[in-house]
Amino acid sequence: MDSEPVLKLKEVTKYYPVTKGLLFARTIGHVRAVDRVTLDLDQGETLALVGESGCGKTTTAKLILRQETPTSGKLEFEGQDVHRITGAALKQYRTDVQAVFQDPWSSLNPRMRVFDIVSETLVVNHAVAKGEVADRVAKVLSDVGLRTEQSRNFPHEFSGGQRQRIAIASALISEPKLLVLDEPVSALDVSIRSQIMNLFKDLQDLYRMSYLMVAHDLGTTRYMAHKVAVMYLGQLVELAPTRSLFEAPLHPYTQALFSAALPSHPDIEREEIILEGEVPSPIDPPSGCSFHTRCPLKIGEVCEKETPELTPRPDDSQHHVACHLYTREPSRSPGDGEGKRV
Amino acid sequence: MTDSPLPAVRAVGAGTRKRPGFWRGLRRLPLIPIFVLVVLLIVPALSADWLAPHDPVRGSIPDRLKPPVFFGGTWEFALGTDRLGRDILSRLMHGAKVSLSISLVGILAGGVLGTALGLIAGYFRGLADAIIMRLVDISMALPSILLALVLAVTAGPSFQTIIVVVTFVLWALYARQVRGEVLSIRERDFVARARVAGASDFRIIVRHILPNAANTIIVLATLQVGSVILLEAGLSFLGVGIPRPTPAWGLMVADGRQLIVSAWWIAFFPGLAITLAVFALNLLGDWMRDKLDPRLKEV
Amino acid sequence: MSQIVNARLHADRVLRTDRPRRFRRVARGIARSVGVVVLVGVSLLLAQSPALAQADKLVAAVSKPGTETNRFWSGSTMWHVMDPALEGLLDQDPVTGENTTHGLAVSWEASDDFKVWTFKLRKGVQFHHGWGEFTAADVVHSYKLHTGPDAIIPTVDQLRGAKAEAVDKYTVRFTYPEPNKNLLFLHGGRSVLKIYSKAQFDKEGLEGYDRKFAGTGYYQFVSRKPGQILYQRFDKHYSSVKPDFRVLEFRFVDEAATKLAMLLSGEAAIADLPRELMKDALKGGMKTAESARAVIQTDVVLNGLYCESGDKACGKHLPWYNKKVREAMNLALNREEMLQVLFPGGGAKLLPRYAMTPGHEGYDPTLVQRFKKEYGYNPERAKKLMKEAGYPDAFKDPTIRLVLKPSAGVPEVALQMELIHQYLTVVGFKAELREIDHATVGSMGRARKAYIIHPSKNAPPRPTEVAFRAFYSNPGGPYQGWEDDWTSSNIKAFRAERDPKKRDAIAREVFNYLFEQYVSMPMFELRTQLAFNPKVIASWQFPGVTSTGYGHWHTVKAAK
Amino acid sequence: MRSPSAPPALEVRDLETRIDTKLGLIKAVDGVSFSVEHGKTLGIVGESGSGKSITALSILRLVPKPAAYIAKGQVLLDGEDLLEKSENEMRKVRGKRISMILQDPQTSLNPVFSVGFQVVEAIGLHADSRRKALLRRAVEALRRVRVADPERRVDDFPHQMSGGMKQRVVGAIALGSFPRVLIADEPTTALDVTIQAQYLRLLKDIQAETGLSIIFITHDFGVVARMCDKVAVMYAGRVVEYGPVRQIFNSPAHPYTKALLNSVPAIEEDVDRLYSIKGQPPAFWDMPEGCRFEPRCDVAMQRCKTEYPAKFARAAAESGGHCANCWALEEPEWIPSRF
Amino acid sequence: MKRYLVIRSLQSLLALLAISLIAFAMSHLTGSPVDAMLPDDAGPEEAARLTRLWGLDRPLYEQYFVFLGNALQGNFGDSIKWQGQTAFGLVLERLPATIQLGGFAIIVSTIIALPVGVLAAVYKDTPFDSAGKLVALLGQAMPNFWLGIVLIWIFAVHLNWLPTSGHGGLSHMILPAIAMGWFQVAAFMRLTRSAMLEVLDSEYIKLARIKGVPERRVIWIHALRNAAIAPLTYFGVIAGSIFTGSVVIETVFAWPGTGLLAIDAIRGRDFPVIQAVVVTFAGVFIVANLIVDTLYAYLDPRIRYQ
Repeated sequence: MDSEPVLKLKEVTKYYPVTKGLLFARTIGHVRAVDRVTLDLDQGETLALVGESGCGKTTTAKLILRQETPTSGKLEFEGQDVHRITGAALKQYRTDVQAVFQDPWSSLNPRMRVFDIVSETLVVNHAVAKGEVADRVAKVLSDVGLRTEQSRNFPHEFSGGQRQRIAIASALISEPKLLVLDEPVSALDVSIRSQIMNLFKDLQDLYRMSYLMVAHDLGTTRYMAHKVAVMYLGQLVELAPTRSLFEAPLHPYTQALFSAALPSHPDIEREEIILEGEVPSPIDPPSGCSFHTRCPLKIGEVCEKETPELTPRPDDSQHHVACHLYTREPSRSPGDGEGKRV
Repeated sequence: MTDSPLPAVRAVGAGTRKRPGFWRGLRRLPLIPIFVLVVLLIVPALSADWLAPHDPVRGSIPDRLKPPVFFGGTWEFALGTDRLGRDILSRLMHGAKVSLSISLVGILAGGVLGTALGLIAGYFRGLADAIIMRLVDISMALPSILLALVLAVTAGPSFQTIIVVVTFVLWALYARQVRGEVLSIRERDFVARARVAGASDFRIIVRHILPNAANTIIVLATLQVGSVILLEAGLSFLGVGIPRPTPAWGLMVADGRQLIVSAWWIAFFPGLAITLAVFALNLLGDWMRDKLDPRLKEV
Repeated sequence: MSQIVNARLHADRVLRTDRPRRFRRVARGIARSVGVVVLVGVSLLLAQSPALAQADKLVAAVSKPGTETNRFWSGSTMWHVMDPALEGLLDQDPVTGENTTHGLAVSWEASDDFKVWTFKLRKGVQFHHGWGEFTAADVVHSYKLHTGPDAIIPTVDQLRGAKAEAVDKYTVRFTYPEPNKNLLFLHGGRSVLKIYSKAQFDKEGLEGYDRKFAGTGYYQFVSRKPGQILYQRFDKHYSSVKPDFRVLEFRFVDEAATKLAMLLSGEAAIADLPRELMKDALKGGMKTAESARAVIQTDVVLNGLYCESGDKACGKHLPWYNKKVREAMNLALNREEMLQVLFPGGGAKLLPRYAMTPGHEGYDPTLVQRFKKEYGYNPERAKKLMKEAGYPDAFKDPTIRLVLKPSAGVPEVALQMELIHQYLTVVGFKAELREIDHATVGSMGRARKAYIIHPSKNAPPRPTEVAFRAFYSNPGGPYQGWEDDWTSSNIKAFRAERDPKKRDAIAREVFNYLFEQYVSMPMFELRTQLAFNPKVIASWQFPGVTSTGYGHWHTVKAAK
Repeated sequence: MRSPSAPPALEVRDLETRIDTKLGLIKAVDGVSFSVEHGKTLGIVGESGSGKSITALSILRLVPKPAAYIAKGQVLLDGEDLLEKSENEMRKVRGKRISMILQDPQTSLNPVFSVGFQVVEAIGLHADSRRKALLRRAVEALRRVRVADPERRVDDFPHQMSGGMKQRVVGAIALGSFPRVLIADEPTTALDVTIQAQYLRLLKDIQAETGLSIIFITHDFGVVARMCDKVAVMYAGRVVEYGPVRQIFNSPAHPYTKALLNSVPAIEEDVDRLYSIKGQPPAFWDMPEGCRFEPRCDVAMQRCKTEYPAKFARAAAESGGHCANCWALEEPEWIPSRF
Repeated sequence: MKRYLVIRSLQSLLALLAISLIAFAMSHLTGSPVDAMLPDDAGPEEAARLTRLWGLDRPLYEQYFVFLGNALQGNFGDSIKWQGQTAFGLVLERLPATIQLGGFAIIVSTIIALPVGVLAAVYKDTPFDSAGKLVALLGQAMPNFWLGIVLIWIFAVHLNWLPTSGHGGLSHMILPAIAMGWFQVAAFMRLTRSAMLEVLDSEYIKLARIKGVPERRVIWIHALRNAAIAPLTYFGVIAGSIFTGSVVIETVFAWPGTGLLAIDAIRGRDFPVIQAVVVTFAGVFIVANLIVDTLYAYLDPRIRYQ
């Protein structure tokens, strides 16, 4: 992990305009989907984007996949601006960056045979010679645990887990350097999930890929990710190596999130931080720290007025947090997870 | 993770299951409508030239207005003859060809045009969508029958005129339906996946969206065959349908309607043929909708 | 929550915002009124027995007139529904069909050169609705209307150019720049001049006519609704004749089967059915009334032969430019058979020469004899002639385009053309049927581009000079199919000639020439036929004028 | 703990529900038995297609007619067999004595009626009050499920509320008539983590206040761990293991339960490699003859292929009725059980 | 919601403008009214005179703008065929008859179709459902003019229960309304049935039953209110088909409505009337659809509160 990051997000922002007006729409505001997100993803590493629905994690994934263009900021893949590349470089990018989506029932074209689904990336990018395609498909199918002869079948002939394997195979076919995983197991049955998670882990070693994973399940995140970025209302509130984050979450929101997560055993008693209310509307997000409206540890006006910056912890340069608790009063360190709050 | 109350349904066709046998599959087909259509439409349409006992266009005056065989007629003219002494049965058989070809050509033309525009509108959205949908509105608001009348008095009634009218009536329907379908398909993940893979818009439309909208289009087409036959009949009634002496079913009913008292068979049999054929087509369309596209509303 | 009113416990009424509640109320109101309407409707239905014609009301189910307007001069094919209220200077005898003094003129005379016509008018004629006495001023006024810019009545051009003046209160004089020999036909047989009240016009203008026009006929106008005209007996008619029926109602129905149904169900007492349906009507206990004279001559025009010298529109490319082909086409038709098929109810006979009628100038009885031999059904000879003419191989475009077009008063035309199509096909012509409507044929004709074969009619049979003008002269009407130097010069000579004998000779020569040239396919001479209910009507005698052919409603006799 | 003699709030005995599908008649629920005590929570855990939702609908006798029907068994509510009741009597049971919360708040409220209407209706059907009183009770019910400002929200339509709020309204509808038994069919699956925590807390609070018995249907062992006292693990239409929640977590007996527990990643600890169950659940029309888990089971024996395993109960008295269906339990610690 | 309706209205106006152009083009395509109106034997001078009189000798664009200018003031010019009447006056005179018949057909078909459709969904796959389907499909399979003539023969001529044709009391409307409405009954019923099936399958219906709502109330209040939305959208389509149907049905039953007027106008090349009919009809269609949209919003609060 000492090489250059594969993917760099610099102050990436995505606003969607909200319009009003009868004939000529006026923009009356913006939905702040992604707000100044900066992060790096190293080679061979899994970065998980965690947060509740509407926090911007999926939009971030879409920005990386060029399904959306950023309002401002820059995404760099191997040093190139992702949204500026064209021609051959674009084709290269398309083969280097692939995605696996949440719902295996919707992510496979029901009208195409497995072979065509899997080989599509190669075909549209003319990545390899025609004769080679079949070999590549065979290899990648066997890598994901499917039989070559199944490539003649249609997706509906497979179960959910198998379909997700097909989706993975079609992402792997171009031997990508980065795989964007959008909730890759949450639509699967419990007994299938671990199969697929293990498969992802195995493939990462086999293909030396980086994963950018969007997830809301913390167990999955802990199992899969090396690094976790927690998002709230479009902003990154905490970014840290997995173990460091799970052992000692710093941001009050992260803490609340962890406390809300379900225990894996009835005997595990966890302090409950029940957040009041719901996530505010992203159209008119709260001023200052956007979490201040629900924060049980709000320290005063500063939270309402100033937006905290994502800064590394002095004791752990890998662990970044955006909270005034840690910048204003460095003496106070409530992040041990066993506080006295209710 | 959805837990359907009918757990069985979701996993239909899961990889391990065997396909149903040929005969078992056959039994599930709607046999009655298929039988009716084969006997009434398809066989006559394909074989009228060899099977029809008489010339459908040229009659013999001495044989005019012969009743059907069970009403005092002879087997030579099983369903009787019309005012020009033409054999109704032969005309019906040839009429099947006419009805079928009008329906097929019209639906093909309207379907292709409407589907293309619907794909463009639904896929690209924006200005193209706005323009196409306004055109749809306009075409829906314009009374098609007036267009037919105008065309008929302008260009004269002909096969082409009918096709133009059918196309005009159908395209907007297809455009709207296909657009709706595309709007939902383009949100599905496999389209996103194709985009990520770098597929061009054209490829996405042709390889990903069109095949998935195909069921809708096919079902719509099946349901339309019947209404096109009825449309042809209505136009013939107004005197702007298929030109004489072509044996078109609608024209036969329209021509025979005056003699409904004294020579009821002239209009009755083609009327019956239309009713049965459309009936069967609707049944078949219903069945196909249930099979292929349960989401498609009754149209 | 304070807005919640006290009401009985009805869970579904609780808690709704204002608007839906109002909507609910409206919807419920609608539902209730729908229910009431249905109830009332059903009770009405049960109370109302199917409408049988009232004893003194005559309901006639007739074809829609070409135009529905009260302005006779700017309407078309509406004679039969205006006839009860409007009269002309001349009328026809219901039995003989001759022009008589039954109309508003009691006598008339023409100058020797037929340029000045003087009519003596009937005295003491009252207009309907109390618009006063009929005088010469009304004739002058009506004449002006009928020759005005918006006049579209047939043969209007032959009325134009006259000076109409009231010599005194009961004398009117028309002065024409050219001889107008056929003015009596125009007034009587054609009956194109109808007398409207000047007094009403001066007071109310055309709008007054549109609302409630005044004529002098046996019936006076009551009201007009779409699809219906109502008349009431006019009790102050100058004649002593009182129509048997007090009320006369026209119902306009185009669908023949519906008309028959109306007749058989007793809703109408008279219906103008297609002749095909007459049999059904007779079987249903109805009777038929027939016009005293033939009202229509039908013909199939071989159009496009505009072949005076140097005429570029001459259809030399047409197969029927060749006389042998024309002859063959005529010989291919089995007219006897057609007569049976088309007119099973009778009322028609074969026509040897279109526009040639007994009593008219140039009538030649020998043509009637020759017709059977020279035009009679002879498919073998037809084939031989075709072979001689080199048909179809010598022709670039051997297709014979037969036009199917609806024709007012002759619903049989479509079937007739289908029959012709069959006959032509049998002998080996390449024929196709085309459905082109009346107006389009008209515009093609006016543009001299009608390279088609289409049905035509002569209604009523016109005097020879009028017929020549309409059908065989350049520039004539749009329906002419035939123009050549010989015909044109002879017709010109005919029109200039004053001596009746010489005129007759020229006309005869022209008819013979046209006959020998096979310029068209003459078809039939028809009488108007109507079906009536003998329970309501005892008899009806009418002469037969114009294309729709029936009138004289005052002669309808009620059954006792 | 109540005395063992008192009847449980709800007991299901040998329930069998069949569905007539195009592929043949299937037993979606096949001889299921369990019970839930007053004030306690029973978890029914299973994957999609395991029959857990049909079981819930069978209790209320609301299986989709006419394709599905209850073939046999008993559903005892305070000792009364619901399957013997007439449809009219049954209607008085639904909502009043047993209620249910459905999975998806987005679709379980009728979009064209106001929230207040829907709550009032639920209460009004089982109470003979005047409408004003009903409204007051509806507002009360909404307040009980912590809907803020319920007086105002009653006029709202479902689409004006967030998912979590809607699920609270569904809760208010379900609890409006103070039922004794609540069936919660994955009520939090569609909710975000923090909202889910709120909701689970709410249910626990209400249970503590009212002594409600809850049957919690879920696929998530985390929910079970947090909410339940007893668990029934369902696989392919049958209960394969049943017992107190700690017994199940601490010493699962059935290989399926074990595998399931081992294949879920925990947030509390790092796991190097998760256990993964091979293959996939069987289709209903293609059921193995013997044990239904046999094709995926690591410890399957020959006998498992042909014979459905008998039920074995843990011998130890403190086990609280822990039992499982597996041939591997033919050992002294386990004794065959009739139920 | 308001915004939506305003946009829809503006769009409709735009569509109407386009339709006016089409109507103008359509009518002028048919040829000249001179040819239709003049008798067979009229000469070229007569034709030229009328062409001038009716202003048809002017350039087309000029004619269009004159037409448009007048049309904006609700004046489509004077009828050529019906001398003495304005084109729009004629249309207005005939429109009530068409709306009366069409409205009656719709009301009757709704009264029949809605309950039958609902019950067919509730008793899915029972003989009731099959019978309903049969009746519905039959209505959709018969040519309407054929049905009309057969009805006349049975009920007017043979049974003598009802009048054959014409415009009159309610009894006159029954046969044409059946001939016109049967198709609608069929479409309506099938639409209601499928919408009901979908709604009955929904979670909120399940919840209503769980609440203990009586089945009758579940169907007629909870389900129907939702299911009614789908057939409602069909009203817009019906507004269109009424006109199309009226052209045929009015001919069969001699019902003096706009359908008959339209045919006569086209055959007579009566440009002002053709234009007035087309634009009026498009207007009626558009207004009907706007009403449907508004009703839709009332029925579905999700739209109302947008």
